[in-house]
Amino acid sequence: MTNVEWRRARRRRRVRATSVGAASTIALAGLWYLSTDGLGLVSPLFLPSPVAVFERLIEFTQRDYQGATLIGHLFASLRIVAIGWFVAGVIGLPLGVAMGWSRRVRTVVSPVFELIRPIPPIAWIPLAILWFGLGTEARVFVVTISAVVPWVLNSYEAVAGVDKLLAKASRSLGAPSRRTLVEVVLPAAVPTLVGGARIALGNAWMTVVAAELLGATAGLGFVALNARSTLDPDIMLVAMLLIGLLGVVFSEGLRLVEKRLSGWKESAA
Amino acid sequence: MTTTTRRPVPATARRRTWPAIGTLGLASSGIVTLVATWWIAADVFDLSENGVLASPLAVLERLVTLTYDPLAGLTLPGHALASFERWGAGFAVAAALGLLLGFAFAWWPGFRSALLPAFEVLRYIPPFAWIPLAILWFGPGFTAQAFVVFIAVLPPCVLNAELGVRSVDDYVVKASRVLGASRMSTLVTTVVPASLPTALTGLRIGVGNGWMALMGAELIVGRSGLGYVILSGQQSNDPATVLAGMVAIGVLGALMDRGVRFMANPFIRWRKGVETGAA
Amino acid sequence: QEVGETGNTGSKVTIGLQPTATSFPIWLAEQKGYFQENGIEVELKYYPSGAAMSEAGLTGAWDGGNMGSPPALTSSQKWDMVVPGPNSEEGAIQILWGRTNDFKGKDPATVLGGGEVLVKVNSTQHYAFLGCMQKYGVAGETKPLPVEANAVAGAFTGGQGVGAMTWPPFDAEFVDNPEYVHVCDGKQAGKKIFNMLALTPAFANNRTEQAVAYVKSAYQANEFITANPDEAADLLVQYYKENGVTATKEAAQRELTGRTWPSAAEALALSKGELSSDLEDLTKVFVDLGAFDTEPDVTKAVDTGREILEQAVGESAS
Amino acid sequence: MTDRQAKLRFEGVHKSFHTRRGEVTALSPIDLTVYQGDFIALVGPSGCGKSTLLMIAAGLEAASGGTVLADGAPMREPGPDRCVVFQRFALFPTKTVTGNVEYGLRMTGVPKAERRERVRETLGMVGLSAFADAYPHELSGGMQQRAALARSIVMRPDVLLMDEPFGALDAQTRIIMQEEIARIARDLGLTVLLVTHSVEEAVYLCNRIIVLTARPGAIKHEFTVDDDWSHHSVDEAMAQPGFGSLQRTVWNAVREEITSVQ
Amino acid sequence: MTDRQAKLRFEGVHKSFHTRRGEVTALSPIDLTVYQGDFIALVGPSGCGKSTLLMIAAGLEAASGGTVLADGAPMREPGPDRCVVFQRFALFPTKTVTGNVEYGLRMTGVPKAERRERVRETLGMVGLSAFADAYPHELSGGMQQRAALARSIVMRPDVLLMDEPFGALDAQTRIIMQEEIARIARDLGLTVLLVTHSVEEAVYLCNRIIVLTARPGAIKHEFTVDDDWSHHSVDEAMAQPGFGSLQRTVWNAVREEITSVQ
Ligand SMILES: Nc1ncnc2c1ncn2[C@@H]1O[C@H](COP(=O)(O)OP(=O)(O)OP(=O)(O)O)[C@@H](O)[C@H]1O
Ligand SMILES: Nc1ncnc2c1ncn2[C@@H]1O[C@H](COP(=O)(O)OP(=O)(O)OP(=O)(O)O)[C@@H](O)[C@H]1O
Ligand SMILES: [Mg+2]
Ligand SMILES: [Mg+2]
Repeated sequence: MTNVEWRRARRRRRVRATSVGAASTIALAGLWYLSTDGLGLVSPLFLPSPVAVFERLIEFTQRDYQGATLIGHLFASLRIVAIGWFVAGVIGLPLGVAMGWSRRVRTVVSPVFELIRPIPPIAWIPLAILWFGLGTEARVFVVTISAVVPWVLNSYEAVAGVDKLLAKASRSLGAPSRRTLVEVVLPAAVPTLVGGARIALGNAWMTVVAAELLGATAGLGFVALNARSTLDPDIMLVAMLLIGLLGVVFSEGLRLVEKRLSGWKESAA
Repeated sequence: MTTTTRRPVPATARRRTWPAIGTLGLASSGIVTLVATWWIAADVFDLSENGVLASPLAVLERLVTLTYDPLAGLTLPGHALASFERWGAGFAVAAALGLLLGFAFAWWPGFRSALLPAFEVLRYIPPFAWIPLAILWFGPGFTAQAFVVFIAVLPPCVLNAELGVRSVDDYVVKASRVLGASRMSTLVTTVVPASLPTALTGLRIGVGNGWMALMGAELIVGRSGLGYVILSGQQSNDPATVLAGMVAIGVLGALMDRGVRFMANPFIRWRKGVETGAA
Repeated sequence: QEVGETGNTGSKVTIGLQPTATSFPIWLAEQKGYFQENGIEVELKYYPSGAAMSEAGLTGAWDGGNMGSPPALTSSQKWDMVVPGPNSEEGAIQILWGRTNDFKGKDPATVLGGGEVLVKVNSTQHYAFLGCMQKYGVAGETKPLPVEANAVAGAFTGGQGVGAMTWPPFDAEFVDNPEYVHVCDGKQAGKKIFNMLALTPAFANNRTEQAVAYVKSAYQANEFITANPDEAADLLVQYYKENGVTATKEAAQRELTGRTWPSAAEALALSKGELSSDLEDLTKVFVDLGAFDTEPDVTKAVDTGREILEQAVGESAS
Repeated sequence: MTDRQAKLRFEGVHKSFHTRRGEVTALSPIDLTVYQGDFIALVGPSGCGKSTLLMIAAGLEAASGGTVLADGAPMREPGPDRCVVFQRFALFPTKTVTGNVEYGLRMTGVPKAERRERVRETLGMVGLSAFADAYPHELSGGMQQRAALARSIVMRPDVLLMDEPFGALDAQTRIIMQEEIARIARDLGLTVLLVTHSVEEAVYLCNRIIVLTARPGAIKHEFTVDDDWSHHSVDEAMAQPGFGSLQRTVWNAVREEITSVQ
Repeated sequence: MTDRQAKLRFEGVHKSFHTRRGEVTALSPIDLTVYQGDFIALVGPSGCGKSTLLMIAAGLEAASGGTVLADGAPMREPGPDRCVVFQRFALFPTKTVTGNVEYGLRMTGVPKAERRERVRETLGMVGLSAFADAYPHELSGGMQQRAALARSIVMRPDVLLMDEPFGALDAQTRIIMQEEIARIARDLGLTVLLVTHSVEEAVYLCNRIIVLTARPGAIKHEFTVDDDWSHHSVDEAMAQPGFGSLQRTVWNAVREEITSVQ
């Protein structure tokens, strides 16, 4: 097989995988259409047709629903996620690194952490209202709670997972402990740290929908919950699918960053 | 080999006890600080007077009264049981389906390419966002709540099962083929067992995810369950009940996590030695 | 299978209700044995909100029930839920509370204008709130701050907003508390807020006899409340307790007297009279709010169930 | 030599890989016949295609061209007649030693009683009888390699393929295992194709040593080992002048190839 | 020998670990003096405490008792005067070869210009000049080991500690590296303490060979290597009768210990 032939073969294989995926997706959409508009098996109240959802999406980009267009709601959610994710990082990253590096910090912090961790972020909502009222702060608080766990755990694992031998080598070359952390351990931990950032962002995004129970006047979660009270499943699906799609975008985006930053790793070569 | 250490025995004993006590002290210092801060905030700064916080003692007392004094018709164990049933139903279905899907994804690439696009988009929709649709499809009751749990549990099960299969040493697969096993029996007899530790990690993540999603669902659907205890505390403007609910949720969540770890043990006995020391 | 088909047969009826005073008469009818008297055997199922009631009805979780007028309008519109008639009116207990210090010696309009008021948005509270703002001429100036109903009191005592819309029993903090002042309510603003009886189309059409029995029993309970306010208040406290809410007898009394509980005949008169225009006013507001996409056809919620209500009245008369 | 039965025959077998950076020719056409009872070493610089050739023989990798004949018939599928022992042992981590050794027999439908007997006997042969119920992680490296060996020889393969079977062992354990495998191969009359980096090992164990050129691997030279050193212990063998001189000759051939790439 | 300067001295150094299963004595009291210019091998069965002794010498592990004297003064802290080369190289994966080699100099405050010069020179010495800007993952195993070696010798340590430095290399690369390290140690007059499993390597490289007993490790015997084999290439050395006989003698001592535990 020549080089050209092989490239063709590879392309063929890729095309096949993609087309199988596309075909099955189209088939699923077709099934969706048939069972709704097509054959009317399912009432639009239970599942609106894809056409209706799509029309609704277009309409949503132009006309206000619940006080804002799609973009407005989107940014309302994004803002909370961004702040909460960032605040969680500012708290969680140093904490996790400290836990990974110092046995003493780990011993003190981890019992507290383990105690608080199993409480779902959503369960904090009532307290968040009491403590922060109904503004942005309460929503940011709940989102922060959800994002801080992966920040801490991944930073911890990133640092603890760096080959112990590297730290030994560094110390035997005359580096004091703190410089070993900064010069050797943290750079090697970066990919895992970014991985933690990615999971944290995912958690934040998942929680913002629930956090919008808290006095939100805009946001995709707010839209979904409101559409529910007026039995508007098409707008509900628009919001849901958008939330899902954006989740994919964030995750894949940070995954790219992760890949780029681990250029020195063998796997990337 | 017969040489004994020069050190007198008592020294050894001291050496071993002191670090242990030191560690224990350190470990509890974090928790003590937390509780103390809570107590000071609640009772000394009187935040509990404003209904912003309840003191640790009040929460403890509320936890106790809730075990015999019913709230919305159920005692605390009753609510826990209600939550547990929903969680169990959703979890069981998702775990079974998720493992199968994950194994199939890893072993039959064609199957994977067919389902992946749909799976990828759907898995990023938060369980909480499914609640409205779940209610529409199943009515605001047990099934909808179990469904939300299912949605939360499925993705980690699928992903970890897939990852588990993929990370099985390629040479183990080769060895199995060389010894005359077919592809299918290689999957069943070698690959799946070897992938279980990773796959079970998926279940463990699923336990927590499902539990969290359920608490969200109980804030919106139904009138029983631990999530509802919190909601009801909020309605009565009673932080003690809210915190009691949170504590119960946290403790049960942690216990369930331990439980799954414990139950998973027999399946990963073969690598126990490797496991010790894992965080 | 038809929308809202429960699968119940014979005298068995499933009733959907919410754990608020709105559904108290249904519970009372059960307690007093009215359902049994009228030949039906009921099972009560609770739902946390009108929206949940509506969704549950659609999926066939109950035969009959009651709910606020916004979900009733949505349901009649979207899945042809049948509304026999109004079950209670509660404009007077949708109360706007303020802080005494803020309002002392001031024109409420100056305090409210430009401020924020805690409201469960897109609900009847919101409707009453807008009525009050119209009354003071600050509509559009005062912003609603959205909160779930159960969180309003906590947030207001915590310092949020210049005013808070609540209803009993969530206002226990404010009543007879010198720090807070009753600024306005739905009734003062000239808004009527109805709760409606509800039937799934399958139940109303296929099992009319049982549907009539249900409606008749519900109004019997209303008559009991009007006739025995004191005993009814005791029973309301008990009802609340069963639902995990602690309420005093005074609060219960306030709730019962703040509402009107029409008899079947009075309900029929309302249904033929001003009910339509009251509901139309409400729908207009809700369309403006964006809660309703298009203006619901109010006649669907007023006229379709009248036949059943008439039968119930007829049976009561005989 | 030609009167011995040909167990495995490579005829113009070559292999190219298609990688991101273009086509890599791993093996130039190879012609080689493995006879009944041969113990053949493949040595050569790293990356010259030794493992690739072994994987082709096992049927785990397809050749880009040429034919592989097993017992005279063309073959493609992997099968228990050509068992492989890998450097990284590749024991089934979820199975005990018995489970591992018994696996191939189970897969080929050997009845339980016979299975048990053959496993018992083979474990005795490799000195693992006491560890029949241990899991791989409970064994030392040398014991793991014994188990991997037992898993293959219990199948009585026509040809035993070994890819740096001692590469993961420490120097001391390696010597002990070399002596053991020599004994077992002799006892069972195994036919073996061995990939190794150690010329010493090749001279000690094998009757034929194939030196491959740097990538793309081609047969550079075949050495025949006339004395059967494996009757001695490793250190005895090394004390013989003939051993050292052959070792140096082969090593020089290999070294030429190593330095040719560097 | 006593007229040479004592660089490192172990006096009754012993070590126990506290594990879940109770106390494990890794090292019985050890008395050993490393003199200026010594190239000492520590050999012994797996788990006998060789690495532990080396880590104690490096200051990376505390002894349970006894004293370690570096240049006559008691020491505890790790430091660049006693650099370690590990089996798994332990190169900093995020730094280039230059970054790795320069690291210790930076940490000890050597000015930039001098640093650059010393790194350049050292890379030349280990033959890595062309790979100054490569990342570890871009290097072959042998090249990684050269880089690790450069990282240590650039510090001009009083004693170079090496823990199975060639254990992860294939047999061929190992031989080539052994010859290189012999040359470098000679050129720089290094003092080396080497842990190895390979008796051959010990005989080839060292002037003293310490055989440890099975756990808990104690000094079983010290062999003095009278001929300096490392002036020859490995295969030349192995051809000499004196080499083989010493190798066998040492090996028998080690083997005794290995079999004593099995
Ligand atoms: N799957 C593959 N894809 C691309 N290239 C490959 C693949 N497998 C092997 N190669 C390349 O083919 C060549 C031969 O590889 P092979 O593993 O057979 O070498 P080897 O002689 O066994 O080396 P070593 O002694 O290091 O084990 C190498 O250059 C290798 O990079
Ligand atoms: N951190 C530790 N905790 C408990 N036991 C340990 C620890 N480190 C080493 N040991 C034990 O001490 C003994 C000596 O270990 P060490 O690593 O020094 O042996 P070694 O001679 O280097 O072995 P090898 O040749 O396999 O590298 C072993 O039995 C080992 O299990
Ligand atoms: Mg190879
Ligand atoms: Mg060691």
